[in-house]
Amino acid sequence: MHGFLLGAALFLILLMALSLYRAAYGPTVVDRLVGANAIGSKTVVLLIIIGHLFSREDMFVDIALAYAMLNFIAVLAASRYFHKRKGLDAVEEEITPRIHWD
Amino acid sequence: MIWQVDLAILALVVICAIAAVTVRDLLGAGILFGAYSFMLCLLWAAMGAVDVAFTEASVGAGVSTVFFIAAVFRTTRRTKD
Amino acid sequence: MLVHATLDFPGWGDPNAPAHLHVAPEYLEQAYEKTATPNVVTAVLADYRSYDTMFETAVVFSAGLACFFLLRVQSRKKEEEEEEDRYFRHLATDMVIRIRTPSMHVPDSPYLQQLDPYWTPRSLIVRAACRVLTPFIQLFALYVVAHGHHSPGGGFQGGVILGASLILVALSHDLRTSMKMTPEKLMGVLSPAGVLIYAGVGALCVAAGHNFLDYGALAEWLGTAPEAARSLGILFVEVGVAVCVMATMIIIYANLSSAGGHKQGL
Amino acid sequence: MNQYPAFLIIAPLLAACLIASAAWLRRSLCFPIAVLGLGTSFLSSLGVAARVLTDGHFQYRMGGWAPPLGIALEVDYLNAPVLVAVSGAALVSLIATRQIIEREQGPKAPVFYTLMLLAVTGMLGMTATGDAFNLYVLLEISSITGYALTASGDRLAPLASLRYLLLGTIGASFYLLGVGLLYMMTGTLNMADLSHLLPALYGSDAIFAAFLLILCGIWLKAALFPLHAWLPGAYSHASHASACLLAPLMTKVMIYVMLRVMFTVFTPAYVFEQISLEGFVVTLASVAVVAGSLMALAQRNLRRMAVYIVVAEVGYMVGGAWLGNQTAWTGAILHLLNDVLMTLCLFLAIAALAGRMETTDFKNLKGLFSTMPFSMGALVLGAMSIIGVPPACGFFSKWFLLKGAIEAGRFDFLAALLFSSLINVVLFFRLFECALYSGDDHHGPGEHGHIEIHEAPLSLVASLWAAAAGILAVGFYSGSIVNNFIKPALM
Amino acid sequence: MHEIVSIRPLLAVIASLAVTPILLSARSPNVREGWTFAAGAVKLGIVLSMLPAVLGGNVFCFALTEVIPGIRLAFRVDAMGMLFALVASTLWIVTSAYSIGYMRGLDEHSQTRYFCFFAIALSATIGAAFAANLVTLYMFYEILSFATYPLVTHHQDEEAKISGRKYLFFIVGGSVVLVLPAMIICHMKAGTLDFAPQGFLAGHVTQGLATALLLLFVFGLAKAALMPMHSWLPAAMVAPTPVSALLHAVAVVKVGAFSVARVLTGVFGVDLLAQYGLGTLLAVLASITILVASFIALSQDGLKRRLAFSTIGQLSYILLGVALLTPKGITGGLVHIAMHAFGKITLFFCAGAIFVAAGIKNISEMKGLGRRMPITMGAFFIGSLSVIGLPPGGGFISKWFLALGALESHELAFLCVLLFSSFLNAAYFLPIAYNAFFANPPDDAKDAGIQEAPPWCVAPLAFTAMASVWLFFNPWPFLDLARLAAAQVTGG
Amino acid sequence: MLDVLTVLLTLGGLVFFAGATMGILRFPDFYTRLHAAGKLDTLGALLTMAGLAVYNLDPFSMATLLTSLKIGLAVGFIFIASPTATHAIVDAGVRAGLRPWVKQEDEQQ
Amino acid sequence: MESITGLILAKYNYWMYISLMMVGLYAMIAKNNLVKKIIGMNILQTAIILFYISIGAKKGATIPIIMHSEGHGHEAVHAVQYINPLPHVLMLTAIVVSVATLGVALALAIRLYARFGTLEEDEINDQVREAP
Amino acid sequence: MKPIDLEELSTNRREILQATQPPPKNPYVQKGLSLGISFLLLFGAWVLLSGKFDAFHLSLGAASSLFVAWISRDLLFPSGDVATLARSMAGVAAYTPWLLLQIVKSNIHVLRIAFARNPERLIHPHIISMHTKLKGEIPLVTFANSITLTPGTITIQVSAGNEVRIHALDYTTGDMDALREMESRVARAFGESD
Repeated sequence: MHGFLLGAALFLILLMALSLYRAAYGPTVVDRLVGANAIGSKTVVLLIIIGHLFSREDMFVDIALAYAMLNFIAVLAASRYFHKRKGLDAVEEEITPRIHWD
Repeated sequence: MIWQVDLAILALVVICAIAAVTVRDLLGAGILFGAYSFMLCLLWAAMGAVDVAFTEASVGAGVSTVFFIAAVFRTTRRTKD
Repeated sequence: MLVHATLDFPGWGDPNAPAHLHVAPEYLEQAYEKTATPNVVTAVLADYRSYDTMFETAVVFSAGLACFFLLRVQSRKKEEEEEEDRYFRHLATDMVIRIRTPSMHVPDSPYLQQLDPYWTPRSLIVRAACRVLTPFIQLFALYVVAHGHHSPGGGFQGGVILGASLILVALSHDLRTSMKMTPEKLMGVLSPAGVLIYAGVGALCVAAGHNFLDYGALAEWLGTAPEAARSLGILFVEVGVAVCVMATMIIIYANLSSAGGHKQGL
Repeated sequence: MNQYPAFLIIAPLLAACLIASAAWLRRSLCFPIAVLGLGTSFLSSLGVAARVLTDGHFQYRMGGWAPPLGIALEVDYLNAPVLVAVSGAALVSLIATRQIIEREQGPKAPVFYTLMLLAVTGMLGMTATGDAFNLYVLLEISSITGYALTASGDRLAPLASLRYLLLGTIGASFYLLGVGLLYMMTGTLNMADLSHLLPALYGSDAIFAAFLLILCGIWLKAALFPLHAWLPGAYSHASHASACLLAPLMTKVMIYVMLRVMFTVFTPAYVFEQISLEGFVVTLASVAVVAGSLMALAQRNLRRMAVYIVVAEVGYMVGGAWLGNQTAWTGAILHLLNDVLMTLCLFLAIAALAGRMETTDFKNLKGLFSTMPFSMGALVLGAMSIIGVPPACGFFSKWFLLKGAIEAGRFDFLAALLFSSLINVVLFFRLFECALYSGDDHHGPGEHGHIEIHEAPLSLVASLWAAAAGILAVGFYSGSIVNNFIKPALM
Repeated sequence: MHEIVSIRPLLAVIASLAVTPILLSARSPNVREGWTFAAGAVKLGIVLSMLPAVLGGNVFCFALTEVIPGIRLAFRVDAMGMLFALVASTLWIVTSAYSIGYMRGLDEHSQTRYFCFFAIALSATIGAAFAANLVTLYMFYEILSFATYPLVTHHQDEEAKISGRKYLFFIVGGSVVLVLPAMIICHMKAGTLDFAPQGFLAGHVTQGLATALLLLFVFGLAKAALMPMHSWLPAAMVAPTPVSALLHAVAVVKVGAFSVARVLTGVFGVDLLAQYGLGTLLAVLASITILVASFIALSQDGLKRRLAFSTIGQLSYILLGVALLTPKGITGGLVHIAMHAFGKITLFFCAGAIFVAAGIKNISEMKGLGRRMPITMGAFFIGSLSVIGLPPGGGFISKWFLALGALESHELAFLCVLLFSSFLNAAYFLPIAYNAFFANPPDDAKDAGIQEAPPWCVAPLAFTAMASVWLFFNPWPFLDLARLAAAQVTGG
Repeated sequence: MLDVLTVLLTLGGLVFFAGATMGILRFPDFYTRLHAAGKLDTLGALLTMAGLAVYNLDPFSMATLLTSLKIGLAVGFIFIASPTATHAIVDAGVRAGLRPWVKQEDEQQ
Repeated sequence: MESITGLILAKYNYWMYISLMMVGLYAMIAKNNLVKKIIGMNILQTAIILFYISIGAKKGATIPIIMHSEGHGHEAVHAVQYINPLPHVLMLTAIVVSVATLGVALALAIRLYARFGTLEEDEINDQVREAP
Repeated sequence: MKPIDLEELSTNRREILQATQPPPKNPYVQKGLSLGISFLLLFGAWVLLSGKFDAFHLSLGAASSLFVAWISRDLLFPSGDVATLARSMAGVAAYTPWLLLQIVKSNIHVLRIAFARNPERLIHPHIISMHTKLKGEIPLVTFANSITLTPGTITIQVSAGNEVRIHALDYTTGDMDALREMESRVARAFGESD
């Protein structure tokens, strides 16, 4: 069983690597976001598998739980970006109102 | 510690780091940085450092990526390199 | 040079590396006995090396302060009197009203909602989902703080999650809404208060006649054994850390996302 | 039980927190609390020094844990005077810059006080701690607050501050990495414990790498010459209030840390016998001294000039520490203390002058001796000390440094020191020339022409003179400082 | 010889720091100058109070704090220091009086600053005179350098600026680059820096090192204006005349010469110098300076510049005297400090008075001036006599002893130098006085209104001229002190 | 018995994960990729975690039951959060102005 | 040959931290964009965290949370069974510090952008040079 | 400055409706009830998380739950309608298995596409929009998320007038009938079917 879980973990890591390809080379930013999101969801599972591999899953579940909750904040923040800034390319320039401190 | 997992994730971490610094879009860099911290979390977990993994999880996913995106939002995505 | 030095390292994961033989065994073998805290990391963090951790909290506090200091735009007298276009939505009629007014006279009415110049609607789905999730995240954060002794986690992680949950509110609703929940003033007080709780516990120990941060001193006052007192002491300082970290994360986010204006967030 | 060491460090921290809370209630409370905090700290440091004088080295165990397990504050002959100097200088600079802070920061003044106090907390903690990792945390406190403080200045300050941040982080990371290597090889983080465990490992490359990394990190933070890139911008664009706090203290504390690492963690036996870097480092220090002086000479602005003088002074201390004999070490330590005072005096004077004019360009300084005699007087004293004129304290440390250089046979360092003294003369007399001459009319306003004395605020001038008096006092008593603190420290 | 521990040396030094009220009373010149006089009187009083004991062969000691382990800031009043202090404190009062006349006469600016630094300079001078060790000496030497800088550049014009820079470069540069290392080496070798009557370096150094140290000291103490390091002195002539007077006669150059003498006797010791033949070396250097300076002086037209080169030459007499290493020679050298002081200050006062009254700076314009300003030019004549070394000027005494010293050491070459240079001195001074009295003035209308300078100017110069003469007949305090000092340093 | 269940569930989950990744890599545009990523992943996580929860129950006790329930809680979270995140991303894509990929023939229609 | 392979395999964590560090340093030094530099700074810090955690790793050991039964009885703890907790403690602190630094750095970057309208260092330098 | 897009503004009509709803009859009771339910729910979650049943941890849990319930009283159950809440919970419980089945079924469909040799041949992305009768916020969100979870369809936007825009992967997944069924089930679960 240990071996099976290890194999599963390695397989998931392989999948993460493939998702990372999308995150790194995604033609648009939202593609990257998709990749990152996919990596995040695999991370949760992987954490629990690692917990099993250590035979201390009760300790790792908390981390996984935290991940399940927080992973989505980052994605949300990135998507919020597009609510206020249009454009997919980095050349977009919608000047923020300048604030002067002094 | 589980060295197989560890080794595999280490490779990913390095790739992710390189990707994060080379991508020509700061928002993308921020997102990749988030992914980078996911992997770090896994790495710490694989090495048995649960508390560190927890911290990395909460910080990486919860705040530092958000900070990055907020900062990019307030500045610009444009970058020359 | 680093590569060269690496050749001298003990092998990775070698149980007989010097790092594992000197202090670490003592921590592992004594921590539970002396502090009644099975999570050795927490025990070491908040008791053996609690002095470090206090300053770690202070680092967080100063970072929040630094962000506030660098970015916060505080309305000065002149600015307050300057007239500016402001948008309000009348909730009953769903009409947008433009009011030209100095900021000191911004109408504050339950029937009007102030909009930012860059206002965009929040997605209904996101908002509802976050509304349901947020309390559970917060509860989880508190759980993490309280159970730092037994499982991974502790004040810092809990504080960050707590802060993240409030950031989530800001993301899904509006910075202004979340600032109503967590007013700047309150956060500004809580952030140092966290450090104060930590240092205050330490000072209590001094008052009890022991060294700074020697929680064993609290045993008499709490009426427990020294080990339990240490465990409780750890809990107290973890609460301090959590309070400080939560407040600071919110301060940093609010300032970063609104570039100090506290009006329109991400 | 003696709780002074704890109060020494905790008082500013508590005060900082109280200010941050009180700021939302009553602004007027903030300054008194800050003074109270630093005052307590200063008094405690005096108490600590007194105890060191009677009992010698002693330890304060945080949390009651014995050192290799817990963290202990170690107070000995070396850091007791540094503690006094740091807390005293911080107190003076806080009182001095109150008006500047209130004027420049307006409603954010309490935040500024808080940051100042936290920075001081970090520096005091770094000086007192006996734990290598704890030092890193404290270093980060003072750095982060330092970044914020330097960012509050003119329009280029944020840029300078960001550069400072990036380089500072590299420095701190190097330090951390070095400590990690040490931990890996020995299994402990306590400095005293390390010094016991390290001799068995002196041949190891990893230890050597650790030493180099720690040194590089410290030098980056201390702005030794080729690594000084952040300093000029950071201190010349920062607000005067922050420059007055940071310039005298930050680099000095880092030099102290270097001494600590060289003497306590690694023993001189390792530093000077096992590895032979001293030739290189002293050359580097000589270059730093010369380059700093020359760059100072190239400036046309008083503040920028002072900043480069700081760079040169760092070279003095590093060189002195690496000459490798008792005399030179004495000189380095004494110069560290003196430099706190000298730089404090210099920057306070600059702040006083800058309060009355737009920039501190030389051309703006005309006739200042007449309009601001007290500030200029103190500036002259500071300058004398930097040049090395007895009885100002700078002379005596220079004496030891020179003597150490001769004893070590390092005539390049000797020449660099003498050269820089000469350059300092030129620097300051160029300045005094400007300030002495009223400029347009050669014979001035004459005997009965009225010259309005237009001094800086009283608190600033008073603090300035306190610093100047400190220079003289330390100068007069440098013999007893050497006898009572530095000699036992080097035993 | 008793060592009397007394605070009086310190009081003497800080007496002139009573100038602080000067700053506060900047608004009313009379009060300000009252303070100056009061401080001068107090100082002179303190110095005089120590005189009898010192003449009795006693030494006053006072130690301040320990600044470097083993080295204290300490004062030690022996005969040599007393001699110099006496000269300085006496002449300060006179110069102050003269300054008042001069400054008011020209309505100079920043007089408060002037008096302030003047007082500091005096303090430093006394301190140097009483210094018990090299560090203390160095300290006061440096303070003096910096305190005189504002005086030198008092005029604040371009010329003053340049001269000021030159002054600083030589004085401070010399002391920092040459003296400081030399001191450190001495400390390393001998372990102490306290002046000992017969020097403390003996037995600690080799000949080569001793020579190197000697050269470092002699050139480093550039105030002594030994030849290659002299060029600041003529440049410093831009200063107001009382300052020049102070510089030349009392404070700066004399401190240089005094310091050299002190170093030669207190650090090296006569025996050591004699043993390594260093005295001769120094004497040769001094002789060269004397002759060259005298020749240059001949060719100068500006009165003050001529005086300046004269000073360079005269200072070297002092050095020469000490370098002869015989009791008589040393006596002569030391007495020359006093005699030259009185003579040269008279000359400078005269130059200043002429400038105040007639606005003339150049010698060629002074023909016939003696008729309009008889007192001034008379005093000038007396001063010249003293400096040349002709009776009834006080300078004769010192020259006499110098000559005796040269004879005593069997160095006839130096005797020749003395005589020849005296001749040169006469050649560049006497024509001035002669022309002033006997040449016909150019018939320009412009100097028709010339008359004597204000009394504040004239009185001091008359006083110093008379003092010069009086010293010829009655040189007792100075001569006794010098003899005593010479006896102490030669161990006789 | 439990082990078999575990293996089956986990394998199923892994298949879905694999499908998600393939989808992310192979689908032509952002929206279609999101179909794969957002939901295949969710189901994959559900199955895998269910498998692990079952595995965890093996030496049955109160503690392991609680742990398994916690895993269930995590799944619940994922089930609320994942579609929301997917929606947020697609919203971002639309607002960013990304045009959906349309098949050639569909375009012609 | 075998020893070299062994060397590489036995210490691959250490090699990896070095390469991560180089990536971070490269980004901090060679990149022109300030936010990129900040990312590089963070990568540098994580490299060091990786190093520390690698120190703490121990073969065949479990996470440093003492396995204990309910109640207060517990069996003797054998240190060999548990991973070294100290590096974890240190790195918790280091992570906190790096977040704090990140916050301050980003705040500075925002201010710079508000002032100069760009995040490219060379463009900022140009502006500074034009109007000092 | 960009003027405000009025079209976007009107999408938030729902929020407006809520804000302008008449205040509940007895606000204190309502609030108290809402708080109580929140507290119970959270405390249950705490027990699940904590797994420790000694008095100390339970009291900590009670305090935490109370605290969270207090600070997020506006978030969880703003209405505080107990009966509706209980009914919808039961409804959701009944709805979930069906949803899971749907998810698995359609997931397999997408899986086939993903592993197909040429996925582009099999898909026909298009956007459909449908009008929904659902009124409450929670049901709407449940519906939207269910659509999203059923692969092949993603909710893009729920706009004013209950218009749901959906991105469908191909024609089979974007089947209107299936969506209608889902809608009615959601409506039933939340008691909105009439």
